[in-house]
Amino acid sequence: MNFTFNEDQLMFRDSVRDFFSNEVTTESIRNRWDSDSGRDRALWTSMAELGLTGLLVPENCGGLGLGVVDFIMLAEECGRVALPEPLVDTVLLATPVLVAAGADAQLLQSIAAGETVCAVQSQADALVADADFADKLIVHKAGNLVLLDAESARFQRQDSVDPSRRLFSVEWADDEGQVLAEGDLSAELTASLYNLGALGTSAQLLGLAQRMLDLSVAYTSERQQFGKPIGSFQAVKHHLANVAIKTEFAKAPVYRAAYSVAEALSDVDLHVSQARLSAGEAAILAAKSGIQVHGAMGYTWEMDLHLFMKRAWALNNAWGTPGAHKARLADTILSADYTIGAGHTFASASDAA
Amino acid sequence: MNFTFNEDQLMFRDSVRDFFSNEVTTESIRNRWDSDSGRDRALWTSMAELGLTGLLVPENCGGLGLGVVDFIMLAEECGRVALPEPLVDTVLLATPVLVAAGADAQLLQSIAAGETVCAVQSQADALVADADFADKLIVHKAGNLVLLDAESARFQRQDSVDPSRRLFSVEWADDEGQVLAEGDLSAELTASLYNLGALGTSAQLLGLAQRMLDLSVAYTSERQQFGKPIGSFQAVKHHLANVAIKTEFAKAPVYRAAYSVAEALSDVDLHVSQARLSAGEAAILAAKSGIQVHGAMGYTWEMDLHLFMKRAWALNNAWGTPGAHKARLADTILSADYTIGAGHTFASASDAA
Amino acid sequence: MELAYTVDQQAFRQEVRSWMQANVPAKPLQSFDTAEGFQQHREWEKTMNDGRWGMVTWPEEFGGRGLDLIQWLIFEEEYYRASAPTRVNQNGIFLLAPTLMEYGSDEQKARILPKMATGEEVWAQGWSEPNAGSDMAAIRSSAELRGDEYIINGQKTWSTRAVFADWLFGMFRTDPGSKRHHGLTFILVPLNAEGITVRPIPQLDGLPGFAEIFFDNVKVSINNRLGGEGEGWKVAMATAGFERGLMLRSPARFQETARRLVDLYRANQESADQDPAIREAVLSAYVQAEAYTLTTYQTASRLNQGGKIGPESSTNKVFWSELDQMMHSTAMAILGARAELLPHAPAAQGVGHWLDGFLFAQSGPIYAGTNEIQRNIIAERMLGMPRA
Amino acid sequence: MELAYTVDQQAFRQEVRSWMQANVPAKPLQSFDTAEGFQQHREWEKTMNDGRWGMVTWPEEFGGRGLDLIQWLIFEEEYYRASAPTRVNQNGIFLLAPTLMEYGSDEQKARILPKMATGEEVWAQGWSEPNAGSDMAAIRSSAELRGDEYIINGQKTWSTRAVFADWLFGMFRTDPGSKRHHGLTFILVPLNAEGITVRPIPQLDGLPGFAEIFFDNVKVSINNRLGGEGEGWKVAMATAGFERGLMLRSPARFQETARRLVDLYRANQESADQDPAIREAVLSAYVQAEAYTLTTYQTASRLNQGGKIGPESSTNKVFWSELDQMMHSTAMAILGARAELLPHAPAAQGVGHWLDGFLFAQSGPIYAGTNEIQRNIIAERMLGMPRA
Repeated sequence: MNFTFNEDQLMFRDSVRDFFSNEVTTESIRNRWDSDSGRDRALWTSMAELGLTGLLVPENCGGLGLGVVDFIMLAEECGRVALPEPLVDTVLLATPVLVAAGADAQLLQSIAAGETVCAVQSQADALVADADFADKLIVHKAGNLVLLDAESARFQRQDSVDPSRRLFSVEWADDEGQVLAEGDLSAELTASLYNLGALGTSAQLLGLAQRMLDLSVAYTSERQQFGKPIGSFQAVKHHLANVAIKTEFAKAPVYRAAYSVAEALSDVDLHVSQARLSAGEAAILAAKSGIQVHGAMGYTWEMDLHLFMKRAWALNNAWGTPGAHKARLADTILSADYTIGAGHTFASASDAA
Repeated sequence: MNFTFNEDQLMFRDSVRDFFSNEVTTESIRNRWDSDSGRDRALWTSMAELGLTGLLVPENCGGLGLGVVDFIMLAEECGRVALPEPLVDTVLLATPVLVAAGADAQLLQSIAAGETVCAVQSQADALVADADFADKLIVHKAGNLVLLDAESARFQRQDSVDPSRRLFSVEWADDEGQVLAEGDLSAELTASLYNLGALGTSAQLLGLAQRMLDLSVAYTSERQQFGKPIGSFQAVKHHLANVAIKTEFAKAPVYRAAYSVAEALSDVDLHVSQARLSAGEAAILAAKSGIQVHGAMGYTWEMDLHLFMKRAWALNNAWGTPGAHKARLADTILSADYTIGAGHTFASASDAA
Repeated sequence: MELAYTVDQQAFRQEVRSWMQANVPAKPLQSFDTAEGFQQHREWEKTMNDGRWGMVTWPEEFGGRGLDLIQWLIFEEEYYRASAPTRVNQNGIFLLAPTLMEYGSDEQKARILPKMATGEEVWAQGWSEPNAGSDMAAIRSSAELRGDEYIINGQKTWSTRAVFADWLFGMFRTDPGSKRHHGLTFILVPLNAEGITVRPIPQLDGLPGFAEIFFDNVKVSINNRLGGEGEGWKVAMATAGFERGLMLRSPARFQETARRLVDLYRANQESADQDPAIREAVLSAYVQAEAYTLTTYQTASRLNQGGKIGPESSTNKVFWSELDQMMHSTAMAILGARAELLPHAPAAQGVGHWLDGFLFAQSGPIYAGTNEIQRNIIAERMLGMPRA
Repeated sequence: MELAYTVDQQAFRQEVRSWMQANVPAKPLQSFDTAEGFQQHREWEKTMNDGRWGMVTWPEEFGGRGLDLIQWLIFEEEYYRASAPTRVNQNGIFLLAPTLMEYGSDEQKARILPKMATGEEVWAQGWSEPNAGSDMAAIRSSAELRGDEYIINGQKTWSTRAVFADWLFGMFRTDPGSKRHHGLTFILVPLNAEGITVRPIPQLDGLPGFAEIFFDNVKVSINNRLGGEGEGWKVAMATAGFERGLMLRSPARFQETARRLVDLYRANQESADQDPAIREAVLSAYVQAEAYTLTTYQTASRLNQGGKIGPESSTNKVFWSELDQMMHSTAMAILGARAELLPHAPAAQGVGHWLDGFLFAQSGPIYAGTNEIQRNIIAERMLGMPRA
């Protein structure tokens, strides 16, 4: 039992944070809004050079051969900067599923090399984020998991409240695409994909919560009203203390869910849904309290806060709504067969060990 | 359309408030805890002399012949002082039901004269408050509404968290009691009784909320910490402002419910449940915030706050839990046949007029 | 207490309903934060005024009907029931007009109110300044009286409607040595005056719902002063009370939102019931919207009998703004993955207006004095708690 | 990251479980706020110590097992799982002992810890004073050093367990000219010393869970000073950190409450589901209890590797106390009309313990520094926001 990240993981997190803080500024995000693709291919290449795109690609395919736990804090960093590019989708969602489906080495190599960007459809929702920027799409059809060349699909843009989100409805001819998995394997991989999607979303929501908290602390420490910084008022302090509490207590559930996904524990569904609910609540509260303590400034387009609020609002319904995750959680913990209480938190991990 | 009380009603309210503030002090309530009956018969006589016990008794039976709307603010005052005696049960619950069931004039006269105290059983719950202090009990048996002499029943005391509450399970022989109503009339009066019970509870919860708010404002304005009154801290202010808001917006629903009961409107169930939910939320929040701003003092037996908190906790589950009232409300407003929205608030009143 | 409408009140409701049915545009107008939409809304105000529906509580001489507050509430119910357009001149008709009625000269009333009623002159408000958001007493923009003109310099911000409006009302510091709420004067400023620069501020939805306004030696006739010099705070406080209070946020708006929310819930009940918080919120939305309505009728009844509006304007503001935010958040939760879609997105399938409403609802707890300020006011003025 | 228990840890769990099964009294003890109950709990502490389970993290020389925090968490899980009695000496073992380990002399440790472990000496705390509740720096009770004795005068209040306890630890002002957190000294006081008067304070349930303590020229040996003279604040802050933090509120307690709440909900689901807020709260209780557990394991892992506890002790305190209050309120809502019944009421039918828990839960957000104070600490020390 050791619930800490190792030195390598922490260092990788720090270096990615540094990289993002230089390369994914809010100014650069705003610039993307006016561009056609809304995405930065050069940044993708840089991320590949850092080893990010191939993080979960096996070493013999040119990747780092690392795991979900190694990536989870990096997904959090993607949330922290509201990264527009689909790094989480490509690395955390597509790669493990492609590996499990026995996709060919060339594809995995090209992901690691930063040449292939993936977009992934959730079974819970028809629209696909970043379908037009991606080279390959993982989609669902008639119970099968299908790998589709982006070129062979037709996209219809579906504008989101978040100007950085690029959502599309996708159509393709029946004879297009390669069946990745069918039957039981498809069901298994689809379930796995759903957990990966929800986990990646959780980590991003956690990063978003922290970023909104940071922005709110910074703003209220500067902004003067009634002759002093508004952050010195107890009402403002308590708003942000509440965000800090919710965020602090969302971290461990997200990291644990990453572990459970990585180890394919029997309780993985439960753990992912818990993480998703905790992180979503933290991000939604961070948005609500953030705009409130920013006052009218928080309601403007010019202030950066809304970049993160809108992403949080969007992601909180992605890869399963909170309701869907509550229902899944309830199915387990209210079942007569399932034991909860003291000593049971790590039961499935310990049973598997 | 005129949503105000008239001068007479306001004056009556003021005089009862004065009376209670002298006669129903927290000290007098604490004294009752150690007495056998826990009740003050002399106070009951004084209340009768003020006309309170006969307020809803027809004039030809020695009462004031007033209505539910005339009594509603007085029920609120009963809550404000946490009156231990069953004035609300006798006046607002028992009297109208006895009148509607055609009870004999002598009984009504003796209620007006303060000679007969009534206790009333809710169809939702078996225990009867004040059964031992009462002379007459209105109870339910086999679908009938039964009037029972207290002497002919056996009581088992059921201690409540509120030391002023006297709850009993009641048993009586089959041949005891007088059937007040059976069949359709019994069903109708039982339904009516439930609304009257919930309405009286709502008004008392409203009074309790206001009293706890008053106590909390007074305490925090006096109590010094960190060199100033704790009521000058924004966190304390906002706690109590929240109570004030919830309480302000619970008043009109309670008064409207009284009107709807008095007029036997088709929407009376809905209106009573709304009032009950609003008043209950106000009282529960007033208790929670009240103890919090009192700090450790609020947790003591010696401070008066707990007299009102405990009454609020108890009453919030009496005459239907919040859940039961939510369910009743949902049945109506979620039904395809029922119209809500702008202009519909007073529809049943206007249709009836 | 009589909670049934009179025959006259019911007849009045029918009259409003018929007119609305005949006149409310079938197709929703564009947002009044666009130039075209603003013009459409201005025309709608004219249509309303033609029917003498602009502001039914105004005296007849200014285009009103001299009706009481209960009738106004009935009017509003029918207005929202008909999904009529949001009032582009709400700064004027709901905020400035009541102040004018109380503090304006006959000349000012006659000059200003009729053009306000027709929508010929749309009003923006000029309360906040860069360092005086919720703290209005920190105002620094100055007005210096020279002869019969004020010379205005300084800057206002968060001025709603100012991008396309014609006039602005606000407070300016006329006594340069004064502090806080002393030495301020309430002045009306034509936005086409020389020396004025309006810089639009795009809001959450990208549209310029408010603006910064820069004043560079702007000359304004003394006839545009409302109340006496140095009385600005007193005059403005009346307006602030109106804004927070009864007039601006009629219950009908929240009742209609609650109704639509109940409909949305029923239409999506299976998925919505996965999250028990949704059903809880839907039921609470109904209860709260009703409570707001009932409380408003109670206040209106009291005011009709000569009562005055008190600190309850602060409880109102907190209540409706947080209710509105809660209702729209609940709608977002029900819509799930569709919630983020802009109204024009094909997959939004006609529910995108909830997103617009959700974004707008975010401003409720902030503007017209943040809810933190309102809670201070409730604690100090209504409950009498000690000041900090 | 390795979230499975080792074989040794699993074996340890089994060992605890077996011992608890064999030793936990079948019948719940009386409340330790009664004389009989206090004695029963004291005996239980002795039984625990006999099995060397008193405080498994203590060094063996003081009756512990020298185990790490993960093992302590496992121990606690089994302790709560077995519904073992609440620790009557928690002021001693969880608050004073860690401080003693850090600041106590060898003589003090040897003298105090073993008797604490056996329950022979039960400890009360003496933090608050009538005008120094959450503001500990306002302490006025004085201790004057004369020769090798302190002469203590003044008053403490809200002293938990003091009615039946043997010793008290607290802070006293040793420098009469000092202000705020300067000039305070941490002193241990035998409650049977001459000049001490203990006045019980009945709490919400009527039992004297705490007391006022009056000191009238009470003489205490200098050997009972913890840390140096004037270092009281520093020493106490360590204790306050423990109190708010990891040690006192082990996750197991809240997990077991969440488990019982889920059971209660399932047993009453039909009526409970009338109120969607109940299901929402039950699910949230589980999620939050798990989050608290996971976060605690994370902190324990960090501390095992040499980390220090930081301002997260304040986030912990707010989190568990509000969770505990929410869970008990939810149980009350599920119980409905039965909720108000005292445990001995026949109609309570064995659910009355929820009421006891509900009353106790009310104290959580108040004691050990109100949650308002904790939120200030979080904002200022963890987030770095400006002080008032």
